[in-house]
Amino acid sequence: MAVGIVIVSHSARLAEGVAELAEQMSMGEVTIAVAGGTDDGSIGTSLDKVIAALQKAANPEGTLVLLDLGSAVMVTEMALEQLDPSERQHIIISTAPLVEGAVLAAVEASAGSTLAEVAEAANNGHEMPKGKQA
Amino acid sequence: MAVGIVIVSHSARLAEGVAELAEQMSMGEVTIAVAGGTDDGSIGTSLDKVIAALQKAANPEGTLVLLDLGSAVMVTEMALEQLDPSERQHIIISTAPLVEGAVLAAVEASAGSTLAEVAEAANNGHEMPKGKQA
Amino acid sequence: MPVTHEDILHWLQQSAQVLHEYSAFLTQLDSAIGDADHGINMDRGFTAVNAKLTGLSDADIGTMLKTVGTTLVSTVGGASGPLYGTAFLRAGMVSSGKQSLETSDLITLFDAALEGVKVRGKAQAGEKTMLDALIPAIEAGKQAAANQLSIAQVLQNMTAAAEAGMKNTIEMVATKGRASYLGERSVGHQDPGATSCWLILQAFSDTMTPDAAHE
Amino acid sequence: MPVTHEDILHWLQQSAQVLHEYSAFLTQLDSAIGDADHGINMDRGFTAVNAKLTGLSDADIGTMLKTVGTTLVSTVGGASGPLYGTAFLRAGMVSSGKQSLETSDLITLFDAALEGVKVRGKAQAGEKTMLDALIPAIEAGKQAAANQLSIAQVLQNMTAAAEAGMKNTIEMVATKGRASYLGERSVGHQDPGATSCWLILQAFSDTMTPDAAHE
Ligand SMILES: Nc1ncnc2c1ncn2[C@@H]1O[C@H](COP(=O)(O)OP(=O)(O)O)[C@@H](O)[C@H]1O
Ligand SMILES: Nc1ncnc2c1ncn2[C@@H]1O[C@H](COP(=O)(O)OP(=O)(O)O)[C@@H](O)[C@H]1O
Ligand SMILES: [Mg+2]
Ligand SMILES: [Mg+2]
Ligand SMILES: [Mg+2]
Ligand SMILES: [Mg+2]
Repeated sequence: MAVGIVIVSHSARLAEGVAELAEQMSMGEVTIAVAGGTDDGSIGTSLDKVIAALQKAANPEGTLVLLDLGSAVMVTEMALEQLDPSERQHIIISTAPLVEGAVLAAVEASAGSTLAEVAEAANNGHEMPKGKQA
Repeated sequence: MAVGIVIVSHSARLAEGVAELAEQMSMGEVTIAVAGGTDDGSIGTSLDKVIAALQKAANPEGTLVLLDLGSAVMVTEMALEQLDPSERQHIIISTAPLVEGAVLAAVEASAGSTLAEVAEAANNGHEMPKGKQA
Repeated sequence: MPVTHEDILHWLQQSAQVLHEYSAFLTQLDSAIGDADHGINMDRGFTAVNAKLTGLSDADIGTMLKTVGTTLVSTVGGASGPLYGTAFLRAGMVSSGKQSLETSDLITLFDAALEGVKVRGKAQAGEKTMLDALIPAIEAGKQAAANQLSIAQVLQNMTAAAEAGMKNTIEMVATKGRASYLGERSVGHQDPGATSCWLILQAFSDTMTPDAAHE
Repeated sequence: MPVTHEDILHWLQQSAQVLHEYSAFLTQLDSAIGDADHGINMDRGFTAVNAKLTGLSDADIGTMLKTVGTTLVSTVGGASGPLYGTAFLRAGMVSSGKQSLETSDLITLFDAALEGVKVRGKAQAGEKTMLDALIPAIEAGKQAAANQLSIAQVLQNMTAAAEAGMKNTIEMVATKGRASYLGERSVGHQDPGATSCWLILQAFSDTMTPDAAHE
């Protein structure tokens, strides 16, 4: 099994779009679960959606959580606190840029890499060439 | 007028989600135009959509273009080549991470900053605190 | 006179009402340095809390406050959800089984709430957040308690200190939350979260000072 | 015998047909090191080109190639759109007004196309892209031209060199485009863009070598 990926965003469309882009590079080999928007569909984060996404992506290899903005960290940490410590230790909250990190994480996860490797790959999203270097 | 922002993404939902998130921070003071997906609605980029978005965002203060992946640079450059050189010189293609850069660019643009300042603010998206530092 | 179970109920109802009334104001403050939703968030959260309160008339104070916490976390949708949510959850934990609170219980409760906000948001005093209302409020509360003042007076002093702290946020540079994206430009604007914190404390104080309510 | 206007028309039709036939194969190559759409992209683009060709029976070669370029750019949707689009646009510019092409015109045309791909993609030889088929093809074409070979033979040599170049991409590490996200893991897989480049050259060669077509 491949490391799972969870996308936490304040916008449902954004979360789904990131997942759609990342899935293109992982061809169904990686579970990419999304938690976007509030329960009533407005812009914000939802504890229940984050918990559900973590459960959907849960697997023995671990899960990398990518976030859009800093404030999404808090709801994600609350979700983690509701899990068993044994589950929690297989989950890393990424500091990578959301879109770029998710695409690189999906590539790395689909190659069967470890959680630590997937987390490191996501952080390479900072150096993803755009503009002059592309 | 505020510097305009154009979001170029391979996914229509992603582009709209980024715009929705950025607009929250700029309160309608900044034109944020999107070019997401291909003309037939599949995943990819569209020259026509990029040109249309550049036209929608065009204004005397200039425009910052943010992209999801490196390959979006090519279609964006082709779009720029179709503009008057006088218009083109007021447009910068950002190397910033898409989501984080767009939010910071929207904040900066809504404060009435120059194009160079908005481009610099977007690049601070690399340091947007997530995880432990949040 | 200790704070009773009914007082807590009344305080929470009063908070819901005040946050509803001030919703537009809080959102306006958030529109200057955030995403223009703090009033909407707090109103939505406390409306949900209010709806739960009727089912809690038999619960102890700890259970009530924990329910407030979980309700806020699941309904608010913004940073203030996990922050106030954790505050009420921690306050509930240290009030477990209690039907009334003495001054010392109240200080314990607020200390736990403060600790919760700090743990959740990893912020400290001076970062232009709700902490800048809450921290001086608790300091004033401890001072008042040390001076043997009545619970009503303790809460009045806390509210006054929260209000002063809230006003001090105007001159601060935000370094946490969305307002930090504005950097130096956040100066000159009052923090929405510090403002809602003051309103919630004022609701408590009003509850315990019946004559002065809506003075 | 020079390349005529009709030959170009036939080449483009033949390219559309071959890219349609190889669509699944190209997509499969792209699924290993990209996003599994190169065949879909090229098929969509050349289907649109094919539809435009009927309206171009009176146009000169330059106009035809420029139309191919703009059509690819507006329909392909992937990196190959701007890349092949710019290649055909530049090829069209240096063939403006021409009704037929001698060997030297053909070399000029390919040099312009190559320059277009380089300018657009900012890549060079050895980065595991379509350039790794195109660059050796043009070198072989120049060699064949210097040796006074027929146009059919020039194109056959170009196609053979493109095929060899395409196979060489298997051992390369991708450093441009989506395949670069795989880093070292891109080794062992043939580049889809180099493969479509070879197919398009082969279609040209087949067009100019009627007996050998679909040998
Ligand atoms: N890390 C933090 N620590 C403490 N308080 C914070 C932190 N981040 C934000 N806040 C408070 O939350 C308030 C914003 O709440 P709200 O608008 O509901 O959330 P959001 O910023 O997600 O839209 C701020 O005014 C500030 O007082
Ligand atoms: N910068 C570049 N320069 C030259 N060729 C490139 C470049 N980037 C990608 N390519 C070529 O494009 C091909 C991929 O095309 P395609 O799958 O249609 O686009 P996308 O990668 O956007 O899905 C690659 O196999 C490679 O040959
Ligand atoms: Mg807000
Ligand atoms: Mg918000
Ligand atoms: Mg592709
Ligand atoms: Mg593609």
